[in-house]
Amino acid sequence: MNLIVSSSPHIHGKDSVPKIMLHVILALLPAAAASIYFFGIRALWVMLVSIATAEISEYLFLLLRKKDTSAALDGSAFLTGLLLALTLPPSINLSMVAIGAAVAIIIAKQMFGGFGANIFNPALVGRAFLQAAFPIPMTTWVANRAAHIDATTVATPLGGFKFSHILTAHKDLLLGNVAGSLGETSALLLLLGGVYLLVRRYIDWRIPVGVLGSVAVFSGILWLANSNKYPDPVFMLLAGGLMLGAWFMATDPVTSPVSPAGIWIYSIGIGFFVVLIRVFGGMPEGVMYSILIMNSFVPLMDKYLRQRMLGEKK
Amino acid sequence: MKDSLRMIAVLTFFAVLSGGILGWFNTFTEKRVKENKLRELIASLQSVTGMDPNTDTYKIVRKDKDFELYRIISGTETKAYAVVGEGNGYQDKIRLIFGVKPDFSEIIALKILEEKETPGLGARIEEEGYLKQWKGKAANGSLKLVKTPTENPYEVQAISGATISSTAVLDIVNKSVARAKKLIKEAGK
Amino acid sequence: MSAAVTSLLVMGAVALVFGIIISLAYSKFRVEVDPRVEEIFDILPGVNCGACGYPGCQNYAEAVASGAAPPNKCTVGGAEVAEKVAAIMGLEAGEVEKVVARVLCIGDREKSVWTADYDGPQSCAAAHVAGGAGKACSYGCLGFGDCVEACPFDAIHMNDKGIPVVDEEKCTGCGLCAEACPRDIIIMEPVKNRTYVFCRSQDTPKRSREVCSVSCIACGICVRLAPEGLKMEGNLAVVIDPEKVTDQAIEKCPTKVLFRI
Amino acid sequence: MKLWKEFIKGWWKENPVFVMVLGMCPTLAVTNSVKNAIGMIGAVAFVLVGSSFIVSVIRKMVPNQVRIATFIVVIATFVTMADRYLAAYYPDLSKALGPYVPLIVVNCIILGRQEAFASKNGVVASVLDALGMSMGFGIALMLMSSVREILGSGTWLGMRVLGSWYIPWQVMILPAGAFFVLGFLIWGFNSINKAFKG
Repeated sequence: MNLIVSSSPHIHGKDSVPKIMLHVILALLPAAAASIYFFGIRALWVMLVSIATAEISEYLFLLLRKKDTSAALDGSAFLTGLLLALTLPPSINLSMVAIGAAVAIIIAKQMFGGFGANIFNPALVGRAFLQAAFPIPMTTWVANRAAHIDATTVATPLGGFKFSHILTAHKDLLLGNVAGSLGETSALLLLLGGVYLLVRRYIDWRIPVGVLGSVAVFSGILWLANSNKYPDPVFMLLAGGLMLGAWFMATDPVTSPVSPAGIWIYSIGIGFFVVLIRVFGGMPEGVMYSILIMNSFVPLMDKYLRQRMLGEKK
Repeated sequence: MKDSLRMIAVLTFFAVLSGGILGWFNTFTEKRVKENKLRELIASLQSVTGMDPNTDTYKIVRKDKDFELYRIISGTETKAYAVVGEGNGYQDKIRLIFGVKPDFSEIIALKILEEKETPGLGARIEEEGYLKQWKGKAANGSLKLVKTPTENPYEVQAISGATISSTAVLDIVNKSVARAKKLIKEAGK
Repeated sequence: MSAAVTSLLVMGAVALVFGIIISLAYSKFRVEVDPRVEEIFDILPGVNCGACGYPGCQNYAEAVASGAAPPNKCTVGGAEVAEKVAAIMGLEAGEVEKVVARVLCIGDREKSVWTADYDGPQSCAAAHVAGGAGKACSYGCLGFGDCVEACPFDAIHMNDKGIPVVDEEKCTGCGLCAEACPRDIIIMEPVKNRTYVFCRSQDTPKRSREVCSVSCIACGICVRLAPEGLKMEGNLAVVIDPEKVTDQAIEKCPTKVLFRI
Repeated sequence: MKLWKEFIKGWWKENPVFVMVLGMCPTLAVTNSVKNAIGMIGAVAFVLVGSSFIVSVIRKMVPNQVRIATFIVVIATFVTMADRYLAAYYPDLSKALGPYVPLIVVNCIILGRQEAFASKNGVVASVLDALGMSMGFGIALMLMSSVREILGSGTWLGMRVLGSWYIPWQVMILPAGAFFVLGFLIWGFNSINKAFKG
C-alpha cells in the first residue's frame, strides 16, 4: 500500500458515513412506522417514491459530474429522501414527491458539490420548493386514521391554533393523534429516535437542547405575558415539525456549525425564528424556514467562531 | 470657459429637443391613455353596480389615493354607489371595487382591481367562486369572517389556506363602507 | 400652456441648471490629463500582465507620459510597441530585449523519486502546501500545471512527463507563470541566454542524489572549470554569465544538469 | 464581414444576459409569461436601437464631461416614448409590465452599449450592434419566459400546451422561479460552449 499525502483533516474516525447514516435511518424508523399506522399504506408510498427518486437523482448526477457513483449508496441520499417524505402531507400527489426529492438532491446537494459541500439541508430545500410550487396540496391535511375513520380535510394543531385559536391536547400531540405531515405526528417516537442518536453520540447534544430550550423559553415568555393570546410552551414543543427538525434536521453535521459557540448561536437562532414565525408570521409552521435561515449563517460562523489552534494568533 | 459653455449648450440643446419630442409625442398618446382609463373605470362600475353606460351617468363624490366613491345616477335618481378601497394584503396592497345599494342595505358585487397575493392561495380572491358570495352581503361595515359556507348576509366565508388575504379583503370592505357612509351622510346635511 | 411646451421648458431648465453645475464641477475639480496617456494606452497591448512593473497598461501609460518610465518596458508588445510609444513621447526607443520564461527543473516523473500518492486538489499551490504531493525533492516541479493555467498566451505546456515547456515564439515574457509557480522554478531571462543549471535544489549533495537523478549535487566541478561563468550559491551552482560557461564545464557535469538549449 | 460580426456577436458570443449577465431586472421580473417578455423585448429593442443610432450620430459633438448626462437624456426620451406608447395602445401589457418599462432607463445593457460601443463607432456598426444585442436579449427572455410559463402555468403565450394532467409549479411564476430558471439556462449555455470548444 502506498502512503497517501492529502490536505487536512488527517484523522479518521472509525465511523464511516454509511454507518452514521444507517443509525440515523434506524432512529427514524419508529416514526416512519407510526406514520404508516396513522395514515395507511399511502404513507409508505410517499416514502418509497421519495427515497427512490432521491437515490436515482443522486446516481445520475454523480455520473454526470464524473464522480464515483458508489457514493450514491452511502445512505445520505436515502436519508434525504426519507426525511423529505416525513415532512410531506400524506395526501400529496406522488409526482410532487418525486419533484421534491429530485430538487433536494440535484439543486440543494449535487449542485453545491455533493455530500459535505451543501450549505442548506437538502430535504428542507426540497420541501421549501414544493411549498412554493404547490401551495395548496402542501397545506391540505387529512385527518389521522386513529382519530377519524373518514379522510376529510382538517387543520393541523398549529393551523388550528393560528386561525381558529383551538388548542390540541398535549396527550394527543405526544402520541401522534393529530393531523400533520407523515413524520411530525408523534412527538414521543421522534424523541425516542433522537435520544437514541444522542446516546450513540451521533448528534451534538447542544443542538436539540438549544433549539427546544429556546423555543420553550421564548414561547414561555409570551405565554406568561398573555396566556390567553399565546399558546403554552409545551404545546409549542410538541406540535408541528419541531421534534423532527430539532433532532433530525438541525443536527445534520454538514449544515450545522463546528464550534460550540457557533452551535449555540445556530440552535438558539432556530428556536427564536420558530417562535417568531409561528406566533407572529403569516404561516402556522416555521421550523423549515428557521433551519434554512440559520443554515445560511453556518459558513460565516465556521469562519469566525472556529476554535483557535494552540498558539495560533488572531 | 469655452469648454464650459459648450457643455452647457450641448446638454441643454438635447434636453430641450427631448422635451419637445416627448411633449409632441404626448399629444398623441395622452388622449388614448385617458380614454383607456375611462373605459376601464366604466367597465368596473358596470360590473359592480349594474350601471348601463348608455343611459346612466356617474359622478365622482370623492377621489383619494386609497379611496374613491362614485354615485351612479339613472335619470335623476341615485341608482347605486361604487366604492374603491385599498389596504394591505399578505404581500402587497390589495385594491378592490364594490357596488352598494343607495340605502347601503347590501353589496351588489365585488371585484378585485389589483393584488399581488400568493398564486394558488391568496390570489384566489380573484376567483369567481369566492367573489360571487359577496352579492347580497350586508353593507353595514361589520362583516365577519367564517370558515364554513354561510348564507348569512353578515358573514363571509374565508378561502381555506388564505386566511390573511381573506381577512384583508374583508377589512378593506368594512373600512371603505364606513367611510363611504360617513361621506354621504355629511354631503346630505 | 400645453403639455408639450411645459415639458420643453422643464427639460430645458433642468438641463441648463445641471449643465452649469457640471461645468462648475468640471472647472473646480478639473484633473489635467495628459492627452498622451490615452494615445499610449491605445497602443499598449492591453493585457494588463504587469510585466512592465506597473499594475496595468493604464498605469504604465500614465508613468510613461509623466516621464517616470521608459517607453521600452512593455515586453509583451516588444520593439514595435516601444517604437510607437517612444514616437509619441518624442524619444528614441531603447533596445527592447525579448525576455522569455525558463523552467529550471528537469526532474520529471521518470528521473525523480516519488514517495507517496497524493489525494487532494490538483494544483501545484495546494500540493506544495500539503508537503509536495509525495515528490521527494522539495524544490522540484510538482507538475500540476499552475503555470499553464496562468499563461494568457498559451505559451507554456506540460510535456508528457510532467515538466512544463515554454514556447519561445509565443512567450511574451510577462512573468505570470513565474508568479504562479509555488516553487520558483520559472525565471524570466533574455532570450539570448541559453545556458543554465536546470535545477533549483538547495538540498545537501547526499539528499539531492537520493531524490533525483538530474539535480545539482554541488560538486563544484563546473565552477572550478569556468569560474567566470558560474558560482556556487549554497548547495547550487548558478550561471552568472552564459557567455563564459565553457564547453568543458558542461561536459564534466556529473548529473548533466548544466547544459545549453 | 466585420459589420456582420458586430451584428451576430450579441446573439451568443457576447449574449448580454447569459454571458455578460446584464439587464437582470427585466430578465428576472417580467419573464413570468411569454406575453410580458415579448412586450419587454420590444421596448428594450426600440430603446436600444434608437439610442444607439442617436448616440453614434451625435458622439463627436458631445463634450466628454456631459457625455453620460446627454446619453441618459437620449435614452430616457426613448424609454418615455415606449412607455407612453404601451400605455396608450396596449394598456393591459403596460399594466402587467408595471414599473419595469420606465426602469429600462437604468438598464445596463442600454447605457453599457452606448458607452462601450455607440460612442466609439459609426452609425451603421452601432445600429447593427444594438440590433444584435436586442436579439440576444430577446433570445434570453424568450427562453426564460417560455420555460417559466410552461412549467408555472402549463401554457405558452396563453395557449395550453400541457394537458390538464399537469399540475403547474407555481414557484416558476414567482420571483424564486426566475432564479432557478436563469441558473439552469446559464448552466446549459456554458455546457454548450464548453462542448463546442472541447
